Amino acid sequence: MTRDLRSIHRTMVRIRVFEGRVQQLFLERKLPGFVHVYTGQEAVAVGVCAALRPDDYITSTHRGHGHAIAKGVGLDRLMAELYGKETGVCRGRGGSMHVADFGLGMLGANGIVAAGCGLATGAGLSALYRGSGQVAVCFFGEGGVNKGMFHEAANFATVKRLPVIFACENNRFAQYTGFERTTSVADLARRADGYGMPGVTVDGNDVIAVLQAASDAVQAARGGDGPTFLNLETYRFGGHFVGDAEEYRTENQVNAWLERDPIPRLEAHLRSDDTLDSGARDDVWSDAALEVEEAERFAEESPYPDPAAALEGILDRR
Amino acid sequence: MTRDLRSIHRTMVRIRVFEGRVQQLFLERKLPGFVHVYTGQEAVAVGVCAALRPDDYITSTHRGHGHAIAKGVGLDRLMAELYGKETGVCRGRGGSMHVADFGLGMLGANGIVAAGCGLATGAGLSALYRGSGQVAVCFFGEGGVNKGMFHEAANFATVKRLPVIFACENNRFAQYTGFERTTSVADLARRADGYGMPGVTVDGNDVIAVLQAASDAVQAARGGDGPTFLNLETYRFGGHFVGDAEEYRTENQVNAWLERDPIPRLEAHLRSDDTLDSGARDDVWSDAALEVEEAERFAEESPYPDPAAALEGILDRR
Amino acid sequence: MSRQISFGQATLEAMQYAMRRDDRVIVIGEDIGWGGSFGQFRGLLDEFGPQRVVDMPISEAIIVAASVGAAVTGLRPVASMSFVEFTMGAMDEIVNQAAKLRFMFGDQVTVPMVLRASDGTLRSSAAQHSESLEALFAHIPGLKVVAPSAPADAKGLLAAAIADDDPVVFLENKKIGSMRGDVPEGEYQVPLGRAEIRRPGNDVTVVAYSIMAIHGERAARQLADEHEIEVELVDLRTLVPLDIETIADSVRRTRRAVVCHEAWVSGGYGAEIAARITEELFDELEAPVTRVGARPTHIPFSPPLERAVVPQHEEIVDAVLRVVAHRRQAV
Amino acid sequence: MSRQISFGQATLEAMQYAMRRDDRVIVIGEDIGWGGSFGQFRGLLDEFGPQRVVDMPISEAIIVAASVGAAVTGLRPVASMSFVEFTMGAMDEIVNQAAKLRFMFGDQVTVPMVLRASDGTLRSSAAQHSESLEALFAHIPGLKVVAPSAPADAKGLLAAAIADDDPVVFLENKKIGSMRGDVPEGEYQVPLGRAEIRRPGNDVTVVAYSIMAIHGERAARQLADEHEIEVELVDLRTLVPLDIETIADSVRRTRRAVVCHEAWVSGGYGAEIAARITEELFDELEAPVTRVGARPTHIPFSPPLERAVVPQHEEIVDAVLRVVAHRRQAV
Ligand SMILES: Cc1ncc(C[n+]2csc(CCOP(=O)(O)OP(=O)(O)O)c2C)c(N)n1
Ligand SMILES: Cc1ncc(C[n+]2csc(CCOP(=O)(O)OP(=O)(O)O)c2C)c(N)n1
Ligand SMILES: [Mg+2]
Ligand SMILES: [Mg+2]
Repeated sequence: MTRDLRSIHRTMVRIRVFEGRVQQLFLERKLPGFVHVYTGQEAVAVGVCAALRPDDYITSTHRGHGHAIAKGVGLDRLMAELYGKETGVCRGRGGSMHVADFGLGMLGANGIVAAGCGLATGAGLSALYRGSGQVAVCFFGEGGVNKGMFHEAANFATVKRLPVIFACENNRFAQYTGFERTTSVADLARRADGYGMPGVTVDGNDVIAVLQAASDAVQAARGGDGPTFLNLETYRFGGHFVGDAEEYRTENQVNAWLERDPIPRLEAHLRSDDTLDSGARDDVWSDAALEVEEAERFAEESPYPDPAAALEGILDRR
Repeated sequence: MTRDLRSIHRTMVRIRVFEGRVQQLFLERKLPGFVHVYTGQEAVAVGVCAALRPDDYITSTHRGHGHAIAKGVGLDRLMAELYGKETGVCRGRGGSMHVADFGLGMLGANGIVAAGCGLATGAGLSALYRGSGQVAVCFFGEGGVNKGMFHEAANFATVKRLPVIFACENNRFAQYTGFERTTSVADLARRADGYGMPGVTVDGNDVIAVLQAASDAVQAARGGDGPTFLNLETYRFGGHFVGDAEEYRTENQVNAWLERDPIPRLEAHLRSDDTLDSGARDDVWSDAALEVEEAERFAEESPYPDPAAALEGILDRR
Repeated sequence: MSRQISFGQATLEAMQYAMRRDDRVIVIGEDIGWGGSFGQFRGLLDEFGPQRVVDMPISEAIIVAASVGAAVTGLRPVASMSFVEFTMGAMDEIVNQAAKLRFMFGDQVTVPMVLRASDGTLRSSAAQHSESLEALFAHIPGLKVVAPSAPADAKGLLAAAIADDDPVVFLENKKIGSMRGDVPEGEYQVPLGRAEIRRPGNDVTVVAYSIMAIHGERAARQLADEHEIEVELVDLRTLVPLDIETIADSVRRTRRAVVCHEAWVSGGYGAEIAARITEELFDELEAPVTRVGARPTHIPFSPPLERAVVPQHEEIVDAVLRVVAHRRQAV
Repeated sequence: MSRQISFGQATLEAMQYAMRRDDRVIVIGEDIGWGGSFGQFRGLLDEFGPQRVVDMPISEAIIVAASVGAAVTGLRPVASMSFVEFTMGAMDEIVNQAAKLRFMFGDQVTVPMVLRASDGTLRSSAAQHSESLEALFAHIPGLKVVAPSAPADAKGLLAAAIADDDPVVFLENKKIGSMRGDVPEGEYQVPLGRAEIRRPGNDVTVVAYSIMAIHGERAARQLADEHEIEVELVDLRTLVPLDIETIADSVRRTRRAVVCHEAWVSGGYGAEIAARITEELFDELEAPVTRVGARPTHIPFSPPLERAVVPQHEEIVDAVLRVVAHRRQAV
């Protein structure tokens, strides 16, 4: 557990530093497309993925860099993808919203809200059928629970007891719209109960709590008890996308959540039980900064895909 | 109430006789298309519609004749529609699966499972906005609760407190598949609770109970308290469609439900409190038989639509 | 050896062979345990059990999404959507997931799945159970589209579709489902993307698929008997990828083409075929490529209206006569 | 009087006029209370309140279904779907409900609603936020489809769409959203179904809509300057109903046509336009109608790949040069 927590801390810091730099690069217009960063929610991806085996599956959302890093994707190929370079995880075809690494069980960030719920359910069906013991986690925002896909997936996964975990990142907002304005129950665990699926509400900024809840869910899923809904309460520190004017929320609210920043909380815990002294802590941050710098250089120096290859693998199809 | 119950009885009998004849006509190959009859479920449509104002809305399903009759559609134009005649409620364009009469607030039978949930929700939105005091009821089978549309409608109607009633006809089967094999909760009221919507389980073969529950739901909807989910437990006496081999259920089960036939139950009640003596009862049945006979004659004698009019109202669009 | 069996049975044989050969093949859909309207799934549940024959809730979106998720993690699902209209409830999963994942993830994964749906009119099934929507799939890169007319092709093409690494939409016209034809025994594939010349002729090329290939044979017989016009009938079998070579070889000889489908003419896949023929053979055409298809309204219930909207062999005959009568004018 | 305002603002004015004039007009969509990406809903919530500016859950299917339900009970909803890819999650409601109800219920009801969606590529938005899907709507009877290029047209066509009794799909290309143009003040309609000749010319007709009409103007200038080719540029504005008269009148003069859209060529609406032109004017054409559009793959993220797949003015120039070079051969 101690080793786990140090590694968890390192991954959370790497996400934080990566996303900070991504935000900067986007504002400097070095990154094409648009970018949704994960800053503030690191405990969710890292806590859940720490409960998984390497061959387990995850699906992700438009806000997917954190999930990718937590599942083991290297920062260099991730950054190269955000640049649209041939060395990126999707060879530049996907970009920020579609980072994926199937070799690591990361079945892709997805630009369609709640789509991952369906894909993970299918992956769970597949794992159960193959008897592989794998589980599939879908990360999705609380905005996704009102989409028909979530419903069809939740019912089907529950009725067939599929090894699926619905990891709902309840960061209170879907774009500019507060959760309570669009969702008919305040407590999403109640929504889960409507499917006969256990629904567990977790402090999503407490990585130890997340890890615990996820481990229970994983155990249930692997043991044949079917899916669990994790209602992970968290907050995005930045806007919906980089550049968002954020008129829909108050500074007070943001500040209150900044105080619950999952990284200092974990660091306080690790300091209190002497797992991580402040020197080691600083090393983690500076290592992460170096790693991100190198990822950036790797991305910068990598070539763009060859336009002549735009139809590669498709021309034979028509 | 007494007058109500006599009129309710009459409508239930008219549906029963109409559907019996429709089944016969279909087997005699007089009706094109395919036909799903409502026999056995009469208490649901009639009980719910008895709680409505004439200007309230209903939406219906592939099994829609009963809903149409309960909302006031005449048997002659209904039968003519089933024949595909120009005098039909939809001028022969819709047929059995698409009977509709917008003048009576009957917004149509619909061949897409759960589609009516969405349309009724829109009608409720419209009524609320216009301040008309109308409510909108969607009738749908229990098979529809697993469709994404039901979910999106239920959440939206609840969050906006729309005057909508989700009248789920839980007849245990969707085509050949038993409810429990596809639905993750046995008690659909629990599914409703997942939306924060009151869910009421009702004996759907007891028309007085249905009327009572529907009246409560209507009152809530009109009063601004939003939607109610009615879990109306019932049974279809026939197959899914006329011609179904019915291998998926046992004679025992069918017989047990035949004993709970809603019409004899209502008749027993009406006899016991002297509302309807056996002479009056027999008159109701023979009147219904006459009316259906006339409807059949009307349909038989009506002309088919003119093939030259197939594109009427559309040619100017392209 | 071959024998006469129905289209539905032919596809059932393809399913049986595929499932026996490859345990990655599963089938998923509503009520499939009960055998399907054309017997196309009969006995599969008994032979392969509920793990491989997955009876689904009425939830078209998750049928497709779960198939995609299973396909990218090692299985080869065959998803049954019954009526093609119901695929509209899974269009997001078809267009934005099944068709896209391979491309948007940079070719690191394929999505080997088959989507089976029945389309077309059959005895007044009305607007929500009669339509033909292949044009909506054929436009989307990454989807292959198959629409056979003959039971033997259906068996071989379904086998090829299941073996293919990309998502294939497999459309089965309701009028054909119970039609019988000669079908070879044993396991075989008919390659995707190859049209078949059903009848040779030198006067005009009729390009058709699915039920219209059957109407086309009847029209061709009538044109030969009554008008001494020899139709070359090309049964496309696969819509995407389009076998433009076979079509062009034929039209180069006949200099005239009629393209037929049961779907609406306007914006239908026939427009693509007509445009391609014209692009390739403009200078060689004696007449404009002419299209036969449904008239632009939703399929009505009433039998005389249905007949007025949906084309049959008479409409093909008329179109051929018009095309054959046309002599290109000097500019 | 007119002034320069953006496409987004022009549509906002149309919304304001429509909502002030007719209280049956409501607007419904995700995050619309916040004004929309191109300012197309700015201030509506303040002016008209949450009863008429309905902020929705992320539930595309109910956005459309509720609009249909409201439309058949007396309202005139404008549904905002933001990116056109998200309409796929409501395709069932669009195809099987909005487009069908009038027909399948025998004309006893109309479905007056507008579906607004933004399409097309804009700076590497990748495969799920870049595509153009008009062909999927244009094929379906009962749907009208509008895709303007000029802010003034956008304002007038949106007004006409809202006033129309049938469902109208109103497509707004993302690259145009913030482009400015001369827009008349006050309330007016541009009738549905009428193309506009943006530039007269006698050598070749370029038929385009949405962003391709803008690329077309640039291509036309370049062709005039560098090649002395005079393009007649027809901006369709409305796709369905198709203004074939205006197209045919032009092509009858020029004898040559290039049809352009940002959507994929294969199975795109350009195939329909090309087929129609050829059917009507076969004997008068000097060259095959040629199509310009996206190449058959999903829109890639990486800028050089995106450019390689999506056509701009250069592709139009090339196509025109090819078409102009063609002389019809004797048969
Ligand atoms: C089907 C669909 N509808 C709408 C959108 C536009 N959209 C992108 S992100 C977003 C908000 C998502 O909120 P949530 O699910 O809570 O995730 P978060 O951004 O908070 O991580 C919306 C509406 C989309 N991408 N997909
Ligand atoms: C979207 C959709 N999927 C599938 C069907 C095929 N189908 C027609 S009726 C039916 C069963 C419906 O069951 P239920 O909703 O319980 O209604 P019941 O027939 O019992 O009245 C099915 C699956 C359909 N019409 N629409
Ligand atoms: Mg959120
Ligand atoms: Mg049922």
